[in-house]
Amino acid sequence: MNQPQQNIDVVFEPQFVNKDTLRIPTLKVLQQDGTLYPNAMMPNIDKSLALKIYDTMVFIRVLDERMVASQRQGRISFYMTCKGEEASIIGSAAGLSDDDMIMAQYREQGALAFRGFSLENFMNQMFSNAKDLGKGRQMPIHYGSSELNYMTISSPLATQIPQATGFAYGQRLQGLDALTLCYFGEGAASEGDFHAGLNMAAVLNSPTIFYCRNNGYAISTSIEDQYAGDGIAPRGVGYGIETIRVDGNDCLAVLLATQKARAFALENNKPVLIEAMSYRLGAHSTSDDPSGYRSKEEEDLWAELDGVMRFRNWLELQGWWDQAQETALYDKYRQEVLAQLKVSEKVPTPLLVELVSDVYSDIPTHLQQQLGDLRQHLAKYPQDYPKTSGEKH
Amino acid sequence: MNQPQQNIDVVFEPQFVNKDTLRIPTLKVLQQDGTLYPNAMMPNIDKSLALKIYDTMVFIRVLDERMVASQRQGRISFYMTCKGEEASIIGSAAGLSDDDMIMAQYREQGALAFRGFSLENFMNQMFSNAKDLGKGRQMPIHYGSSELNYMTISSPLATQIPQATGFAYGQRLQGLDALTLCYFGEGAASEGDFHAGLNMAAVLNSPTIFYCRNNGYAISTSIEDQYAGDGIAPRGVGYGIETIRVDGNDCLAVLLATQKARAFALENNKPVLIEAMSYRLGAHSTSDDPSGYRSKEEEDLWAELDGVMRFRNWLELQGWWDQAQETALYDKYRQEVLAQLKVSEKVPTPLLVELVSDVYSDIPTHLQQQLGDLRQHLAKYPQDYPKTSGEKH
Amino acid sequence: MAQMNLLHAINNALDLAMAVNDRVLCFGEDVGHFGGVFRSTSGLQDKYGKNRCFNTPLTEQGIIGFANGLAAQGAVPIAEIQFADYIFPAFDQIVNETAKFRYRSGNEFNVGSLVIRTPYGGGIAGGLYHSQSPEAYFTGTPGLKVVVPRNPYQAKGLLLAAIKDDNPVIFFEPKRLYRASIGEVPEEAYEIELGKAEVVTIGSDITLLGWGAQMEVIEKAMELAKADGISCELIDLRTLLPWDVETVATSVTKTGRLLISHEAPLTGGFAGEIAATIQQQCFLHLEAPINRICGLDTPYPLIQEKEYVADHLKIYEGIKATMNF
Amino acid sequence: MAQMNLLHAINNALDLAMAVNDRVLCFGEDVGHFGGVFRSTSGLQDKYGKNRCFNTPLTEQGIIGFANGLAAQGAVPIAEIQFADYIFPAFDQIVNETAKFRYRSGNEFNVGSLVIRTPYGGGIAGGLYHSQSPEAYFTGTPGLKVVVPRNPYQAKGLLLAAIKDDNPVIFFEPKRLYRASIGEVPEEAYEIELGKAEVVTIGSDITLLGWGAQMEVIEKAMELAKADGISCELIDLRTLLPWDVETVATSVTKTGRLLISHEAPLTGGFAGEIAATIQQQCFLHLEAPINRICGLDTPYPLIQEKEYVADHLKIYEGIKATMNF
Ligand SMILES: Cc1ncc(C[n+]2csc(CCOP(=O)(O)OP(=O)(O)O)c2C)c(N)n1
Ligand SMILES: Cc1ncc(C[n+]2csc(CCOP(=O)(O)OP(=O)(O)O)c2C)c(N)n1
Ligand SMILES: [Mg+2]
Ligand SMILES: [Mg+2]
Repeated sequence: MNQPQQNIDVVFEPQFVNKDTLRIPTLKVLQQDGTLYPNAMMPNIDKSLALKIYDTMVFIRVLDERMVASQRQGRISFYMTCKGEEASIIGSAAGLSDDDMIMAQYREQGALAFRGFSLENFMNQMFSNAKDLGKGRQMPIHYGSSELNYMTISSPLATQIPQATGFAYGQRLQGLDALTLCYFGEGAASEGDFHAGLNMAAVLNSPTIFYCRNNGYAISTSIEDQYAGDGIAPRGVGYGIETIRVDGNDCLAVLLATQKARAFALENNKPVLIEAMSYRLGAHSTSDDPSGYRSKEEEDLWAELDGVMRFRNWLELQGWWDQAQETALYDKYRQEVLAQLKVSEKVPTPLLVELVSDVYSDIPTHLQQQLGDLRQHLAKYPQDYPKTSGEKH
Repeated sequence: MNQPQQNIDVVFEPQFVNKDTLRIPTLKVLQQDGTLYPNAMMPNIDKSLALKIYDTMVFIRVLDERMVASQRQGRISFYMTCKGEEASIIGSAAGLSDDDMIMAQYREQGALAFRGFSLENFMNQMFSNAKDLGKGRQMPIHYGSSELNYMTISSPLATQIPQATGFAYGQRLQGLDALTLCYFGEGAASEGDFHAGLNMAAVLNSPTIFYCRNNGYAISTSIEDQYAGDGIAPRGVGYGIETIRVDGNDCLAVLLATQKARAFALENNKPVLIEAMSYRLGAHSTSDDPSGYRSKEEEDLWAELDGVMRFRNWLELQGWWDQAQETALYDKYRQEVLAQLKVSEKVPTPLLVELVSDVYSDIPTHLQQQLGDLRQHLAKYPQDYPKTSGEKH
Repeated sequence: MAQMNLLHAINNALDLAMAVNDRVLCFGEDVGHFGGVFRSTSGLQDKYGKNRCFNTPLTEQGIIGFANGLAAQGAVPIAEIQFADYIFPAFDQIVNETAKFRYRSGNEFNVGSLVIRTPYGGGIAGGLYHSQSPEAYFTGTPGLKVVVPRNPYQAKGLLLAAIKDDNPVIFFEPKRLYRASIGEVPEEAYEIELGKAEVVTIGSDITLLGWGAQMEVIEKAMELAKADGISCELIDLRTLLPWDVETVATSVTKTGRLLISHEAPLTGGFAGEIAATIQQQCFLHLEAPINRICGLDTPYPLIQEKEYVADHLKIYEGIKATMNF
Repeated sequence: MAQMNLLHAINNALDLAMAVNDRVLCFGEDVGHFGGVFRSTSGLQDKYGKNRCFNTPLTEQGIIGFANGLAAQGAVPIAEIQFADYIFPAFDQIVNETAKFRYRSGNEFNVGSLVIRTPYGGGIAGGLYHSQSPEAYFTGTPGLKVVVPRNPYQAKGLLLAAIKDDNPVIFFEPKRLYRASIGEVPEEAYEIELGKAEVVTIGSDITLLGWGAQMEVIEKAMELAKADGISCELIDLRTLLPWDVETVATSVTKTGRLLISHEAPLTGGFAGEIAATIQQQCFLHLEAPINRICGLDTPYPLIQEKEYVADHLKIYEGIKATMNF
């Protein structure tokens, strides 16, 4: 119940509070040249973790570049890059334990790669072939892996946010030493599910890390048309959630924030909101052309702040990386990606039965019937359904 | 787009901001004994407005009391009182112009009475009779009046919040000197529609006053189970909305806040959020028994802070009110209410055609057919449908 | 055996489910200490603690989103939506998420353990927003199961089966019968198989089909028809998705006539799907058109509820019209 | 007359509506400067300003809630939902609010000026969430009108009629045809009456019924059947709620056979409602069961889309089966 009117702050002049009342600063560690800010605090990181992060960054750069090219060649139907946000995505994934569940939006392939999703798995999903873990049912980039604790991507935006709250609540009740990290864009944060998910997590003490990738755009819609406040972070304060804003192009700052958030959430059984400020350097997707809604100058400004380059600069200053390694790594991944692409695009499509399986735990009578009717039909017109007609029933 | 990383506040230690970072004070004017706080600022109010407010308070107290009794006697099916929140509801309505649209939740009969909704109209709605403006279609207390700019109540919670944003946007575009005030409970503020409505108002510059009645409960659910932040007000800050918290039992403070909010909103074409802290003194509705979820002590504590009594004390100190007037006014309203009740419960039910009218602007063929079939059916069994069987077709 | 009303039967089923599996959770608006506005979760918080039976904030989309996540994690969430009229804010979470969770992931993940309970239907002077029967909004959604019990015995057995079932189930509870329907119910746990209709009364002239609270209305009409010498076969569909075509088709093949009655409006109601399927399956056996006696095609009214609903007299007239076709 | 594709026809209708009435507004996700992800609002912000054509934040429930308020205020909102698959967060605002606004207020208030535009349907390799045809979720909701055009000419005329109509209209646009369907369209404003089906081809053996993008698939099947000497009567329903029972019943009374085809899954699809109604109205004239050729009862797949859909070959086989019954 509300406090009866005592022990509360009282004013006698009607002053509005507004967004200037609460300015949330940005956590930084790394400068663009790879040196640390003078007062910077370091995350928990050693050489092997640093190299794993960078390795993943390069892999994703190569994958993104190759797959956009493949889409242009008509070999896959659709793709989305995470260009510009690699430091944010991979840095945060690196702050988790492998047991933590990740529930992402769609642009977080870097987190999945960091978890160890194989190139083959990536590629099979994008070619919707018989080896795709998702059985060829969703558009490219809708990855998921139960083994790697990475929830399958769902196109409807923000639905994963209250789901993450529930998932983490289940983890807590089971007494697991694991939580859930939920990625979403600043655009998705306008959905009602965002509000529901964060408020419920705060009230129900669900150890969830809400990780908002604020990259300036939701397709063509810039943040000016998305919100009027100081970004997404102050909303966390409103919900009574511990909140931190971080430079999303600063991999060490992201890692530091995530490590602190994870420790806090698990110790206190409470959620944390992280807002990572970054920029979507590429198009929204291969269906999009950003030149219709933003300037080259703006893009260039942000390209200079590139988080991959910043992290590499730091690695080099540590003596952990050099140009030869760089060239070798890019070459290796370019070759691997091309090779796997050629393999995966030749794997046949899933069996016809996968059209009706997994709707329910078993295939119910009416779907068995529909499948049977379909088989008869296909048998009548084998030439019209080339993908499935060769199938041995 | 996001600001490239300059001109922003930077930190180098990962500190969370949390609800203690932003404490929003409560505006007060009146002390319980009717004297002003030493530094208090007065709203724009003269004797005639003060008496109109108090008159409405008494009317609503009487109406609420009588209708709860009627419900117990089985004369109406359902009722909800606004006991405890009269100062908040009537004080805010008094801060508006008659041209402003009011979109309420359900507990704001005081605002409607202040606008001049007649006792007859109230009563006809509750008896679902042929004179009910709503044509007997909704449960008691779902009032509405186009003439009085009071949107018909809808049971689904929070749906009126984004609607208010749209309504006010329409008023602005038409260049009207009018805005929309939207009432809702702190429970309803958990719905996704709350998030959508407030964020859109901030982004689209819609002159809407969002008036949250924080009365401590949503049916049995206390605010501890509803939110973990410092009430609803800090959310306004998050959206970039000018926000003010007010003592909801302090009619003058509420009036002051609303007057300021209205002026600000119309001058700047921007929304304002007001959070009025109060307490639901009665049951949630006649279907509810609060003894199952809260203590008598808690209720008593709040009863002492009663806003009607506080306002009356002030009126008396002004020399504008005395015990004789008090007694006479209560007597008058008790008699009027009883008399109207007897009249309204005898008014027949709406004509059968109202069962199918207003689904569309005209009655389409299939509904005309269904009505025709129904008439034939009723003619066969007149004794089984007593309410409509007497009707001359 | 014990005498229970429908509310007790549900409370008892929840209690038994929570007792045997500590991963079963009950939550929703006012569900915790208070036990729900209808009291169906009464006593469960005291017994199983605040972690397993609790109030949620007032957000249906949040409740079902949260429940989806819980189910994916391996818990067994039983989420309550206070009135079926208020299930629509959760529609996206149900239709786009719950229903498609397993399929879209290739069975990497699923929310098969989820049950959504919600009171539905009219007859309580509730008007537009406390009376709706929204089952047909869900029966067009592959991946869901939709179940409606008609009495305490069915309620307990079907609810326990729904909780056990490895698919998400929407469980519509006929709130008009919560206290009005009383019957003998075994005290121990038992299950009634989902997906199977029940032939309640055997007859030869016409098949009457319904579910939930409408069953007793149809039964009343059947009694009137019986007095006229009409022999009705009465079927309770119980599970609406996937539904038991075979039992219905077998009956209609025998009787040659079918009348379906539900509370929801006629147009777009689930009776349409049944009629479409049965006219195809039983074409050569039908002696009269399949008749649908349903709510009018309007929002649910208040003062004219009696005139609006598919009551026993309208059904009785429908039976006669079908017999005399 | 001008050659326009379906997208142009819609853009042109919006342009004309905004030109004659400054209370007409267009908004939705990416609708403003960018002109929408399909470009149907292209150029409108430049022409009519940011106040009348604008981006909204990314919230479908907010978009429709906002639109309901605008309509109640007297404006003429044309709200875009980016894909019909994403209309479900707005389901409560549509089903509980839009549809019931006038009724519940006794006509004190209404949102009759509202139009909701949304691209629907498959055939674009969109998988589960860029292919759905959710019309049947709305046809069970009294108070709404539901309209689906099949080509540019229809799109413009029906959209202008929907904007003029004093009832809320959900306008489903067949996105597969946005650029693929091109035809002659008058440059000036004109309206096609809502609630009226169109007999596209006159025939005598069987009535074929559909709407939207499915019309051209049915037509292709009709051509195959024609080669077999089967004379099909082809009807485009155009308005699904309230629908034109008379035109369909008249045709089926003549032909004695009916096949309905839609993209959405069979169970719970709108074909069920039509079949249920027509079997009742035309019982004595039916020479074969009413046949429904629809999507399978699964979520919309990706790689097996070709196998999943109700294509011309399945419809052709359906026609033959119905003829040979
Ligand atoms: C419910 C819903 N509405 C609309 C869309 C279409 N859509 C896909 S991505 C997108 C923009 C998302 O922006 P943001 O959340 O900022 O993520 P970003 O793309 O910037 O990573 C939109 C509108 C969708 N997928 N789901
Ligand atoms: C969408 C929706 N969900 C649930 C309900 C049932 N319900 C009616 S009132 C209420 C509590 C509202 O609490 P609050 O918003 O704080 O308003 P108060 O009653 O305190 O004035 C609930 C849960 C509803 N009417 N609509
Ligand atoms: Mg973004
Ligand atoms: Mg409250």
